[in-house]
Amino acid sequence: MAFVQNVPFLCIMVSMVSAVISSMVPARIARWWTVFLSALVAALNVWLLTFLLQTNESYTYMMGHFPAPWGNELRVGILEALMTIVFSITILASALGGMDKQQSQISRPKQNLFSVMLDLILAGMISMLYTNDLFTGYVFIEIMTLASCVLIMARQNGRTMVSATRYMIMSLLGSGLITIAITITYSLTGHLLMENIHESMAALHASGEYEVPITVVVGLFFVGIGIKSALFPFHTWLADAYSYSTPSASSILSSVVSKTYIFLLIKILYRTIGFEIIQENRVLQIMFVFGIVAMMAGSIDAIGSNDLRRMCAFSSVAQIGYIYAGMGLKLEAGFVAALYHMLVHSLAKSSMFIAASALSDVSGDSKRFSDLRGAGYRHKMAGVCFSVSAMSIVGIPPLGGFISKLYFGQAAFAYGGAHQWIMLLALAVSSLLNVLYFMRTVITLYRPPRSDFQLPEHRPSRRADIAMCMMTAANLLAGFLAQPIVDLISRGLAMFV
Amino acid sequence: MTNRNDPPKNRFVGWLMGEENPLDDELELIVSTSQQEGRDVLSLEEAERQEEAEELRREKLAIDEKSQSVRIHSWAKHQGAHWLETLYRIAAVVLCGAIIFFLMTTVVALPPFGAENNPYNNEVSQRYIEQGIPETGAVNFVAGMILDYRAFDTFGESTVLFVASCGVIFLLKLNDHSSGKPSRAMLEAEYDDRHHEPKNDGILQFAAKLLTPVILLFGFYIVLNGHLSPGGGFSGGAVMGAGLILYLTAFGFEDTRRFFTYKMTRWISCLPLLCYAGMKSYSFFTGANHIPGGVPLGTPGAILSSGFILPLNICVGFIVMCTMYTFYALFRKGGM
Amino acid sequence: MENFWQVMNQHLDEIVAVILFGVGFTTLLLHRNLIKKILGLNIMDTAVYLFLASLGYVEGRTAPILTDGITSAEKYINPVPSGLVLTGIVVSVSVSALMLALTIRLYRRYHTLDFDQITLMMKGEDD
Amino acid sequence: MNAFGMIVLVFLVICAIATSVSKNLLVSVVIFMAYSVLMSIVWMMLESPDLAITEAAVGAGVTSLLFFITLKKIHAIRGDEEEDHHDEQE
Repeated sequence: MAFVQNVPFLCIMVSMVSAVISSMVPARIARWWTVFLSALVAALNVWLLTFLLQTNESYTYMMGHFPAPWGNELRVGILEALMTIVFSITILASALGGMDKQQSQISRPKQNLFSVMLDLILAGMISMLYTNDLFTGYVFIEIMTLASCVLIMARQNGRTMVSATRYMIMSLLGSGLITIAITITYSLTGHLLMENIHESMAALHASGEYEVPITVVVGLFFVGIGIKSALFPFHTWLADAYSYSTPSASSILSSVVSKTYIFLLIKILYRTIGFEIIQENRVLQIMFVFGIVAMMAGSIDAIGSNDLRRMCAFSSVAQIGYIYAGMGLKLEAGFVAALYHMLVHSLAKSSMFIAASALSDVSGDSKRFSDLRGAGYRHKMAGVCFSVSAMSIVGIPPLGGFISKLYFGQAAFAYGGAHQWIMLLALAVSSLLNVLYFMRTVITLYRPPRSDFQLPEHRPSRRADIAMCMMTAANLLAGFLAQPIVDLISRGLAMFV
Repeated sequence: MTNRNDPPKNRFVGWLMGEENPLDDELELIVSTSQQEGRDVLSLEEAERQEEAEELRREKLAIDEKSQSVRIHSWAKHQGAHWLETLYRIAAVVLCGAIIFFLMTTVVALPPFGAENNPYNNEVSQRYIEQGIPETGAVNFVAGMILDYRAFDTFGESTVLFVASCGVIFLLKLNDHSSGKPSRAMLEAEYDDRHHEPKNDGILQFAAKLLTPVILLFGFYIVLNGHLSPGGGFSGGAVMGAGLILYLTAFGFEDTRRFFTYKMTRWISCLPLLCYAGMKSYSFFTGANHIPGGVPLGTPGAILSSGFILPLNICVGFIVMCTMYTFYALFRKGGM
Repeated sequence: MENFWQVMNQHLDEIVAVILFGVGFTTLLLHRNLIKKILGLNIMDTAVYLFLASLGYVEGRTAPILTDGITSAEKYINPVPSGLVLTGIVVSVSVSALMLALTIRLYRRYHTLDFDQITLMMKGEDD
Repeated sequence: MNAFGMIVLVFLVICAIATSVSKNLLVSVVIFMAYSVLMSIVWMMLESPDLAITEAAVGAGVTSLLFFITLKKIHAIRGDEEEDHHDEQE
């Protein structure tokens, strides 16, 4: 066994241990350690990815001395490594970009606990991406949920605490449903490891037994993870949570936490239950409908909001709708498009949230559109980064968002039938709505300020600038390198089964 | 197009330009001109008074606005959105009904309860039982399973406790002043605590004196015998935590503070977690790389047996004990 | 009717677990009082664990602790569900502790436990 | 399943519903405590002593303690002394 194959295990353990140590050290060290840690994780995973590309096969990693159906396992493939790289870079940028804000918004003795939570989110993210065991997935879902609750309420005012409570209530409903789904799966198959469940499920499917329970399991997983990742009718916790928490929290929540949940769902659907069973299942149709509705409703809510970060939050709802609609197409192409969209959106949203907080800083700490006029001139970098990310989400050609929409369209064409037209129509309308609200934002940012506007005192944050630039560059890169990335994703997905 | 209403196109352009309400600017304009006039004409004294009045007016306006919004909300609650709430309730009931219905149909279709040949009584559980003693050395198969076969889950579980304790500290811990003196909030909490909690209650103190050692001993017994009998780190730790809580309730913070300061509890809960992580990292790493672990398993049934399970149980026990005590102390007073 | 009783008898624990889950779920969704919500949450969790634990039970076997030196899988119940439920119980106590801490903070700020009222009051205040 | 088991299960459901509908929070929490104890009996009958001991210590013990102290903090349990007159403000 090559040493590089230990990378996932090392990443998980190092981030967990550093979470524990961070709770005992001064806040400044903990903050920089988080940044360093996420960079380290990204670098190690790049190493792992090159190794995997050479060998071109996935492998399993035993957590302990016992092989597959008995012990816990990690499973390492191209797709997981790619996702880990992107998400850890996102965490790096969010931790760096929100660092100055963190210092001013969180009371001093508790700042290192914030870094602890970031480390734990990193650990939970890596474990959920790499795990090969349903129950481990559940445990780390809980860790992520608790840690994100603390992230939301880190800035302790009334709104963040109320939204944290709402977030907890919704998430715990979701966890309850997921546990029941795991229980039923266990009672049908007698396994908790994904590959073994898949074998038993295939046998059950072939014999035609337990048809109702399997459908219910798929439905419960979908609803449970849908609640956690803020799919449309379950998104009520999201707006306040994203718009009032500190910028690193909202950036990480929207671009890492919800995406990791969705990746776990893809893993469950694609690898655990099995793609052939999923394709015959009704639940995916429902998922498609939910996705389409979310695309519309999120955009409409975004148009109706007068608050920059709230608008970004609702835009996230719409983008999560894209991902679910792509998965609901029941095609490999749809899953590829959804995964690529996840990557691009997480890059764009994190830079957008950081830029939004920088823009509101130069407008007297207000997020309202009427105060944001001319903010693009006052903070040029943030204005440019925000506009580029907005263009990416809207789908302006060379950028990533355009390409993901293209792939969604292609997948819909490949599916044919009524789905094709519904998907295309939804894509068109939703893009139009996206154009509307982002155009409004960009125009506002570059309008001359009101006559009585006085430039408020503020300290520009060099770190936030670096983070924004990094994410915008990554976003551009994801657009230019779209073909290789999509190739990687399809290779990873082929390895997945 | 009448003059009275803005033509919709304008309003749209206005929205696009980032104005929430097209009338906003006009209103502001009026206010600012009146201020301008006042400043120009009046003398210094008058201007001051004017400003004061202005300040008052603004405050009043703010209060009005606030009460206005509260009133609007309460109106929305009582009349406007009443049907919305009814709708929510109906939807919730329907959702619950649907979930129960689906689960019932599923449950009834599942393999029957308690039968021997159910799919989950397969080679997995068979190996846990039949190979459990030679492979883990634990007589309690559940302990062997959670602390050796599926140890990664259990490590995650201890981390959940750690996250929760950090979250509770984040929410409820009152900050010390940087100068080392207790802050106002802390003094108030202290007063509140003294006022509401039992103080020098003879019966309670006698009972606590009698019971606390027994409870702690019992909890530690459960922890130490985790691999031999039912129980283990979690239950034993909770029992020990309960014993400490009883002592705290009877004798107050003055007594417990001699040993359980905030720093101390943090150390007692973090160090075992680190030990846990170290031990498990060792066994994960050796296991995955097919290096023999080299931990002696001992004689099954003896207290010093089953490799890492005993030290792991002790670690977990301390983590759980400290976490429970931390929860209670923070809930009660926001400090130790 | 006979069929019904047979089904009931075969799945009694599971059915009770589903009923409890329903009770907990309804409490969590419908009660406005935060403490009640947390109680409902706990009931919901324990219901799921009852369901899970009932999977392990096999008629006529004993607890999975070595007795009389017999190491045959025929003698003991399935230890897997017990292990999973142990994990679950700890997760649920951590979650309720965090939720209760949130409740205390919200009460200190708004002097009420009614979550709807708290939401309204929150909307009334500025940032 | 024997008669005793059935009775315990029925009581479990009754306790859950009573916890949900009772008007007084303190009563709810006490019933919830009873519910936890019953649950640990059920687990004992399902031959899982590990779970029974954990539920008795954690569910009936520590969780209920946390509920009680919370109720005390939010003044849902009133002592026989005078009303508290200083509310902690953020």
